[in-house]
Amino acid sequence: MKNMHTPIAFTPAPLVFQDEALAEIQSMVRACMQCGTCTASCPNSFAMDLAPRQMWRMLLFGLKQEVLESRTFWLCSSCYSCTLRCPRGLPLTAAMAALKRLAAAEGDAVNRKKALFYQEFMQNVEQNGRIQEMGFMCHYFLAMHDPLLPLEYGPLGLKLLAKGKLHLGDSTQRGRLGPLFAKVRSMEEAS
Amino acid sequence: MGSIARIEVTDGNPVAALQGFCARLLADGEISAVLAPRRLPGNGGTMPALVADPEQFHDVDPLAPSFRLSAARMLTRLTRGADEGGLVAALLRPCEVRAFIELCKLNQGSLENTLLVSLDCPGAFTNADTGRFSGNRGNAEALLGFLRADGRGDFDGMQIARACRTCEHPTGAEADLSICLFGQDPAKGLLLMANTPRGEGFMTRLGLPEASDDGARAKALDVLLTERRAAQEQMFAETTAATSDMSGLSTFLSACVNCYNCRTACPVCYCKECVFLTDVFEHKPWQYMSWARQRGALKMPTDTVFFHLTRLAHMSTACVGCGQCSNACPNDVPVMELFKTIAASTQKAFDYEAGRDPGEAPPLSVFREHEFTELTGGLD
Amino acid sequence: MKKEYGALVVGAGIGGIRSALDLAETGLKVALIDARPSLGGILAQLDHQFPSDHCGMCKMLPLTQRDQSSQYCLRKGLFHKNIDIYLHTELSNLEGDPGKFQATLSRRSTFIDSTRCVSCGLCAEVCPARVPSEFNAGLAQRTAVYLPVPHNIPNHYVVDLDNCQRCWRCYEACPTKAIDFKFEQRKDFHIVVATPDEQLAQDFPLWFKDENFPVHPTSSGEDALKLLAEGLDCGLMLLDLDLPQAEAERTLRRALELRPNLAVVLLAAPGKERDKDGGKDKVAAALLKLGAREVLAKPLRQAQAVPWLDKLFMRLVSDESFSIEVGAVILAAGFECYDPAASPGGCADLLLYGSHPGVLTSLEFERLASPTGPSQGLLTRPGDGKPLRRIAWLQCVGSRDVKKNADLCSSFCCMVSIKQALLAKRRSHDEAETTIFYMDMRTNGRDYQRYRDEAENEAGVRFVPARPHTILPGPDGDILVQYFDYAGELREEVFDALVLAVGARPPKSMERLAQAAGIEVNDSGFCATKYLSPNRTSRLGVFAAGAFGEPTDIRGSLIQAGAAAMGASRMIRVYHGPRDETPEAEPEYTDVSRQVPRVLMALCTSCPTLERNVDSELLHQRMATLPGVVKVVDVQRACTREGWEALRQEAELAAPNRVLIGACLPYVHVPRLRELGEALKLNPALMDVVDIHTASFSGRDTSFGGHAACLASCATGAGACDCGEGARTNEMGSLLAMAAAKLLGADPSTLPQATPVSPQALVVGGGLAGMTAAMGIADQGFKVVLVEEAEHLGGQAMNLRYTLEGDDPVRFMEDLVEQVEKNPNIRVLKDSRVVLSRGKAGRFVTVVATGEGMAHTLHHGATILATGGHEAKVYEYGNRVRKCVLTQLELEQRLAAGSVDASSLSGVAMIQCWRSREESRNYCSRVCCQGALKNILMLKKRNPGLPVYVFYRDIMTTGFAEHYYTEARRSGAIFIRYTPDSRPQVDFKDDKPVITALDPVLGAQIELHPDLLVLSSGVEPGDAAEIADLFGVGLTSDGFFQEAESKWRPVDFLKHGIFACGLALGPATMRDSLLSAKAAAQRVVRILSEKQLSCGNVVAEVRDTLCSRCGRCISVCPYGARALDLDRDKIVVDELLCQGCGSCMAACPNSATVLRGFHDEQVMAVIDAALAVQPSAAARL
Amino acid sequence: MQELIMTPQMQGEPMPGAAFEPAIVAFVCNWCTYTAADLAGTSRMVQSPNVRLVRMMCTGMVDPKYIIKALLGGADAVLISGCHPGDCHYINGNYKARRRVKLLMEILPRFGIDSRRIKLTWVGASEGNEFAATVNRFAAEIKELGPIDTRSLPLL
Repeated sequence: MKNMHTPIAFTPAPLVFQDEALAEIQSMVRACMQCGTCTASCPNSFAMDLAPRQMWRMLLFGLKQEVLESRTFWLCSSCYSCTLRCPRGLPLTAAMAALKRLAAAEGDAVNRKKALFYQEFMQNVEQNGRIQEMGFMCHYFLAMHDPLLPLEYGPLGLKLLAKGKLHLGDSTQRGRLGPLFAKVRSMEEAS
Repeated sequence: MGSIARIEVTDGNPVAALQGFCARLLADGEISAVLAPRRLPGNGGTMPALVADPEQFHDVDPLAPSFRLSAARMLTRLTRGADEGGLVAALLRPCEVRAFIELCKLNQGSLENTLLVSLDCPGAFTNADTGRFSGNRGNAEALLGFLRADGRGDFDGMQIARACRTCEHPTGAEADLSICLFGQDPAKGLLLMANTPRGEGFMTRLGLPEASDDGARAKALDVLLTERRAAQEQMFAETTAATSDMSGLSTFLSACVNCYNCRTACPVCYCKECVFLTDVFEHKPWQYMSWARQRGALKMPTDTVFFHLTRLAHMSTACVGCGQCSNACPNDVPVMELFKTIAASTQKAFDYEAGRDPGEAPPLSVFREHEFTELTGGLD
Repeated sequence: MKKEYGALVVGAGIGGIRSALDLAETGLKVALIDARPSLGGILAQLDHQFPSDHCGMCKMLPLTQRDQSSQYCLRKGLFHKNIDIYLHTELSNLEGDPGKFQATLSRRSTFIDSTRCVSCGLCAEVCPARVPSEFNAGLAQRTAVYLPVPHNIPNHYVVDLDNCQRCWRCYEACPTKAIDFKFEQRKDFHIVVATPDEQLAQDFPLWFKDENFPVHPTSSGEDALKLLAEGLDCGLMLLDLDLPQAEAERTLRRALELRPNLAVVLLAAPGKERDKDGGKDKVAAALLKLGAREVLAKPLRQAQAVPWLDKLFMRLVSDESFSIEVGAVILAAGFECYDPAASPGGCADLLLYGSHPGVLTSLEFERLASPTGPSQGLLTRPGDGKPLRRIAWLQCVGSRDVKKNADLCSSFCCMVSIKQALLAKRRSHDEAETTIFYMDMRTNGRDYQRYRDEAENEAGVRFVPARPHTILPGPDGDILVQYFDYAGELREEVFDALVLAVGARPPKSMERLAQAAGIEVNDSGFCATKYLSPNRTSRLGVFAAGAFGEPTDIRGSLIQAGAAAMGASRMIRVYHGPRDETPEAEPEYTDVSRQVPRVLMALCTSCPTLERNVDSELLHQRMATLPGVVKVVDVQRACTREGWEALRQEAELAAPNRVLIGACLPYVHVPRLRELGEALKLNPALMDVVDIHTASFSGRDTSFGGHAACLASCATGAGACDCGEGARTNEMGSLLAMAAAKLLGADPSTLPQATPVSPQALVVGGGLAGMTAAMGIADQGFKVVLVEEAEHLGGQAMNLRYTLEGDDPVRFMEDLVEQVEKNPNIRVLKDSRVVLSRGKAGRFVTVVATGEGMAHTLHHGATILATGGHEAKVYEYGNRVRKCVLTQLELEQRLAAGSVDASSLSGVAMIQCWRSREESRNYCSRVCCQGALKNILMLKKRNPGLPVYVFYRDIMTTGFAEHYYTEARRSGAIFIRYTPDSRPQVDFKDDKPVITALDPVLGAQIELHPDLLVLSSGVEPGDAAEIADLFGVGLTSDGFFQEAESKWRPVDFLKHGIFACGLALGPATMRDSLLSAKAAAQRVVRILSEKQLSCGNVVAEVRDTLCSRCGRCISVCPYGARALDLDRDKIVVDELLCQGCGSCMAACPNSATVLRGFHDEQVMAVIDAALAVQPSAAARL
Repeated sequence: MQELIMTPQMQGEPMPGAAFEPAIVAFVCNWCTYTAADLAGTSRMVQSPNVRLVRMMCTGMVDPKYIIKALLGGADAVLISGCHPGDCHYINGNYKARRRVKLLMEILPRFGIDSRRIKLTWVGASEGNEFAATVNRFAAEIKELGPIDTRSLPLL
C-alpha cells in the first residue's frame, strides 16, 4: 500500500444506475462492513496500491475511474481465502474477477495491455488443447511490443527450463477444446 | 472581626458595669430574659439564673471565677422547638457556647432563639475551692487581682481548675457578642465585640461608645495560650502514660462507683437516660454468677470501665473540655484528663473540632463511600 | 390427586426466579422447574455484574411480607411459601388451554436422597471419574458424584449417571446411606430379549448373571408376548430388528397394550445389511414413533452392553414423570453461551480456541476471576499459570456473523467485556493492560455510555475499532494477534490471554422444549415473539421471559420476566375469575409475653458424624445448665418426617415458649418452623435452628477417627486432648448457648398490626407506558386512576408511523387508547396534574387538580410514574430553520404522509449521535439507530438507487435489530464512521446541505451534496423534577427517574409502593416501554392483591420515654422509614418501609430505638455465651 | 434458676499443658459474609474452631458497645466482616460500620488493646476461601499475639 495516505478529494456523484456492469459488482460487495479481514488474509496485499477493503469502499462510492486505475484486482491470484473468511459471506474473489473483465472490456490502453496476458493465455489453450509455455511466451512478448520484457523474464525462464517445466509443445491435444470455447462464446452473446 | 464597643467601668467595679450591660440588654424589646451567673447566698460562687426583671441584676456576677455547672444544657431547654416569646440572652463561658452549639446540632436547642454573649474566660476554681476564694465572697479587690492576672498564678493559695488551666479556647469567637477581658484593665473598662450579623444588630441598638482594639488583648491571649498549651501537652502525656494499658486504666478509674454523675454534669451527653441506667444493663442474678465464676472474682458494681469506654465512644468527638465531669465526680476520679486526652485524638482523626462551626456535621452522623480504606487494608 | 398451581415457570435462572417471585407475591402458587441440578442458571457462575460491578441479587427478594420468603443470599437458594422448586426436571408435554393446562414433567433422578444427604463430601473423595466441571466452564474437573454449585444450601450431591463408572465406591463411602442405586430391585427386573440370533440368546443371560437381572431370551416375538401374557413383571424388552418387520411391529404394539409404560429397545443390525434394502432405518423410525425408546446398534459387546443396560435400568426405576395442572406457563430457559469449539458452526481453528490455553471464552474468564473458580480468583493462565497482565477481548464471536446463522447481536457481550476489563484491572491492582477489539461498542443502556467513558478515560481500558483476523501462538506461550486498524495499517500485538466475547445461542434443549410446549421458534433458534407483544409466544397462555425470547442483559431479563409474570397473572385471573378462596387465616399464637422464658432444646443426633466427634452426654449436661433451658431432648433424624413428628410430640409434652433445634443445614428446617408454630400455637419468631453440624466437621482433623482415634494415638489418654472431641464439644456447646441466649431475649409481644391496603392504583402519565400499566392492573380486577397532563392520551408514541419490524404503531395506539377509555376499571383524568401526595405503601392519599379547577382526593395503594419523554431539541446545523434538514421523527412522519417523495430525491445524508453521548447528554438514546435504519429501508424500498450516506459513531442495534442493519447495508446505504473529534462539518450552498467529513477507510476527505440531511437528535426525559419531589423520589443527573437498583429492581423506587416505567426511566423503544410498563403493573398488583400488608419479624421500634429526639436515626435510615411526627413530637417508624437493617439501633446511643430480635441485651447475652469458656472434657472426668 | 456451670478457667496462667486458644468473636452480616462462611464451612476449608460467629442483619448494626463488651468480656480479638462497599443489601450499611470502627481504632489502642485485635474486612458472597483464609490468618495472628490482658484484671 504505497500511496495510501495522499488524501483523495473527490465528490461522489449521485449513483445513477446506468452503468449496470458496475452495479452488478457493487451488489456483490454492498453488505461489506469494512472489517478488513479480506485485506489481511490476502497473500498479495503487500503489492497492492489500494487495499481490497478500500477498493470495495471506492466501488460503493461509485468511483469507477479510480478503481480501474489501480493494480489491486489485477494482482488477485484467486486463492479464495478472502471469500472463505469474510464474515458477511460476500463473493469477493468473484468480484475481483468481474473487475478484471470490466477493466478488460471498458478499461483504457493500460488496462487492455494488462488484459493481454489473459487473452494470449486463453488463445494458446484454445489452440493447443493445453498450455504450451513456449508458444504462449512468444505470442505474449510479441503482443506486448516491448523488446526488453523477455530479458526481464530471462533468468526465470532458464530456471524453468532447467527444471523441465517449459513444455516445448506437441500437437496431440490440438483443437480438442474448440467446441468448449465455442459454447462459452455463444452463452456470452446470449446473456 | 466585626465592630468593637466599650463598656465603661465606673469607680473600678466591672461587675456593676456588666450588671448595667445586662439591664440594657433586657431593656431591648427583643430580649425577653437574660441567663447569667448569679451569686449564691451562702458559700459564694455563682449559679446561672434566668432574670426577667431589670431590677434583679444587683447580684448577677459574670466575672466570678466560679463554674459550678455548664449552663449549655439549661439554655437548650429554654430554646427548644418553636420560639414563643422573644430571644433569651445568655452570658456564657466559651466552653458553654461550644457545648450549646454541639447540642443544637443534635436538635436539642436552636441557635435562632438565643443571643449568645461569651466572656473571655480567665478560668474558674473547682467546685470544692470556689467557696474558699475570697473574691467569690464579695472581696472586690481579690476579684480585680484575679482578673488582672488573667487567672494565672495562685490566689488564696489555690489555682484555677486543671481543666481551665489546660483550656486552649479561652475566647468564645462562635458567640454573637464577646466581652473582652484579656489585656484590659478591669477597673477602667471592657471591650465588647460583635462576631455575627445578629451581634452587630444588637451592638448598634445598645448604643455603646465606639472603641478600637489596641492589640493588647491579642498579646495577652498569646501569652496565656502558650502557657495553657504547655500545660495541656503535659496533661496529655501524663494521662496517656497512666492509662497506657488496661490495668493502668482500671487503676485510673478504680475510685469510680458508677454513680454516673460525670454523665449528668456533662453538657454534651444529651441522652434523657443513659443506656447504662436502662433495662439493657439490669443484669440478672445468673449473669453475675456466671461472670464471677468466669473470672474467679468480680468487681461490683460491674460495667465501670465499660461505661467510661462507651461514653468515650459516644461523646469524645463532641467533648468541649469544660471539666464539669471531674467537677461533679464525688471521688475525684480524674475523668476530665482522660476524656480531654482521648477527645483530642478522636477529633483530630476525623478532622473535626467540637463547637467550632454550627454547619459542620458531627463525624458519626455522615458516611461517605470512599474513605478510610486503610482500615480494610486498602480494599475498597 | 394432581397438584394444582397458578403458574409453571420453566427455567430457574434469574428471569425464572424473578417471574416466580412476582407471581408468588400476589398469592399465586408457582411451580419453578429447572433442568440443571442447581438454582440460578448462568448467574450462579457470575460474581460481578455491570454497571455497578457488584453482586446484588438479594435485592430482588420481596420487601413487604418478607417472612414469606428466604431472607438470605440468593446464591444459597430460594424459599418462598408459594413456590415449589423442582430441580433436574424438564417439561415433557403441555396439553390443555389457558387457565387449565396439563403439564407433564419428567424428573431425572439424582440417585441421592436429598433428605439424608448431609453434603459431607466423602463420596466425591472416593469417586475415580474426572469430568470437566460445568460450573467452572470446563476449566476445572469434577467427579461423577459432585456438588453442582458450592453455594447452594441445602446443597446436596448429585450423581451424573452418564459419567459414572459404576464402581459403587461412593455407595459404600456414604455415612448416611443417602446414595441409592436400587441394587435390590435388580433381581425382579425381568428382561425379555426377542431375537432370532442364538449366539446373542446364549450370551445375554451369562453377561447379566453377576448383575442378577433375570433374562428371558425368546426366539420370536410371539414367545415374548406369551411371557408377558403370563403376567411376567417385565421391565425391559429388547426387540431385534432381524425379526421380520411385521412381527416386530405387532410385538411392539401388543406389548405396549399389555404394559403401557414398558421400555422397549430395538437392536438394529450393523450398517451393511441395513443399506441393502434400506428398510431397517425406516422400520426403526416407525417403531420409535410407535413408542420404542431407543435403538442400540449390534453387534453388542459385553463391556459396552452391560453398563448401558444397567444405567438404563437405574434410570427407568428412579426417574419419575408426574403431571400438574397450571393456569399459565412462563418459559424462562435462558440461553447457552456460543461454544467456539462447536463442530458445525465453530471457529476454534481460526481463534486457536481449545488448542491454546490462553484463549478463553468470556464465561471461562469470569470463572477464572471468581474466588470459587479454578484459580481461587487469581488471574493466572490455565496451563502454565502465568499471571495475566496483557489481556485482549475479541467482540462478536458467534454473533453478527451471517455465515454462522447468527445475524443477531447478543446485546450483552460488549458491556461484559468492559466489566471484565475493569475486573482484571482491579484483581491485578492496576497492573493489567486491557484492550478490547470491537466493531460497534454497543452500550445502549441508560448509564452504559458513562460506564464505558469511565473505563476508557479513568481506568485506561484501550478500545480498538478493528476485527483481528489472525491469531497465532506467540513467544513463550503468549498469543500473537494481527489486525488492520482503521487507518489501514497492519498491526501485530502480543497478549497473555485472549478472551472471546461469546454471544448467546438458544439453549441446547430448545427444540425439545419448543416441541413439548408447542411454541414456534424463529430462524435464529430463539422463541418467536412479536415486536409489539414482546413476551407472548405463538401459543396462548405460554409466555417467554428473560433472555428466552431475545438475547438481552440482566436488566432486560428482569424487566421481561416481570412483564411475563404480569401476562401470566392476568391470564390466570381472567380464566379463574377473581380469586375466590379467602387468604389462609393468619394463625393466632398464644401470647407468651407474660410467661417466664422456657426453652426446649432438641438436638438431632442422627448423623454418624455427630456421635463420633462429640461427647453428647457432656453436651446434654452442659446444655441443661443453660439459663431458661427446661428440657434437652435427642431426636433421631430431625430432617425426616418421622423425626419431625417425634420432635413435635416432645414439644407438645414440654409446652415450652421457646424452641431451639440443633441440627444440620438450618435452611431445610426454617420453613418447617411455621408448621411447628401452628401445631404448638407458638409464634415461629420464638423458635430457631442452629447449625451444629458444620462444627462437627471443621477443625483440624476432618478424618472420621474423631475422639476414638485421637484417644488411641494421643498418649495422655484422658489429658486435655485439644485436637478432636474437646474442641468440637466446646464449639457446639457455645453455638447452642449463643442461640439459647438469643432466644431468651426474643421479644414475644405481637407484631404491630398490619396496615390495610386500599385496592386502587394511581398512574401518572397517559402515554404508551402509562396506558399499558393501567390496562395491566385493571385487567386483574383493580381500580386505576390514570392522570394525564395533556388533553388526550397517547404521549410520544403517537408520533410513530411504522416500526422496523413492520408493525403498525398507529393502529396499535388507537386500539390501546380506545381500550383504556372504555375499560370500566380505569378512570381517566385528562388535562390534570398531581398537586399533593402523602402516605406510604398500601395507604397513599393524593390530590389531583383537573383543568376545570376540580380537585380529586384519591386513596390508592400504589403509584406508577410514567411521565415519559420527548425528542431532544437540537437547533444546530439549520435544524428547524432550513427546509432541507429534518430529524428522524419528522422524516418518518413525512414519508408516511407522502410529503417527502423518495423517488424525487437524489441523495440523503444522516448524522447519528447528534448531541447524544456527549457531556451535555452523556447517554445513548437507544432509539435513533433503529429509527435511522427504519427510514433507510423505507427510502430504499421506494427508490432503490437513492444514495444514502450515514455518519455514525456506533450503530446500536442490539438483539434481532442487527438483521435490519445488515439489510440496510445490503440495500446500498454507505455507513461512514466518525469520532467525536473528527465530526462531519455541515454548511449550505444554494439551500442544499454540503457535508465534508473524513472517511477513515479511504483516509480521504469526502464531500457530499445530498438534498436532504437527517439528524438523529435522541431522547430527553419529560420535566419530572416537580413530580419527583412530590412523591419523594430521586432523579438521575440527566433528569430520568433514579430507580432503586438499576439491575435488580429496575422499575421500583427506593421508597416502597412507587414504581416507574417507560421513557421516564431511560431511553426506550416502544418494546422496552411496553415491557417496563407491564413489569411495573405486576409490582403494583403485588401490593394491591394483599388485603393488608404485615411487616416483617425483624422491624425497628422506638421506646419513646428514652428518646431525646436527636434525629440521628432519621438521617441514618437508608429507606426513609423514620420521621419526626411534629404534632405528637415522637419519632415514628413506618413498619412497611423498615427493612430491619439495624443502622438506627447502632446510631442511637441509649438504645431508645430497638430492632425486634436484636435487642441490645440479646446481643450482649449472645456475646457472653460466646465467651463463656467451656470446661474441657478433663474437668468432667 | 440454674446458672451456667463454668469451672474457673484460670487464675493468671492458662491450664497447664493446654496451648493458648484465642477466643475470637466475629460480627458477620447475614447476607454476603454469612454466605461465605457457610460456603467455607460446607466445602471443608479448615477453620480454626475458636471463632464464634454472631450473625447481625448488617455490619451497619454493629454498635461500638458490642465491640467493647466483647473485648472486656474476655474476647482476645473481634472481627467485623461485611459485604464489599456497594454490595450491601441495605445500600450503605458497610460505610457506617467503617466509621464506627475508625472511631474505636482511635480510642481502644490508647488503652493498650493492640489495634490488631480489631479487624474490619469485606468478604463477598462467593469468597468462601477468602473468608476461611481471613479467619485462619487472624486466629494465628492473635494466637501469636497472646491472650488479652483484660481477662485477668478484676474489672469489667
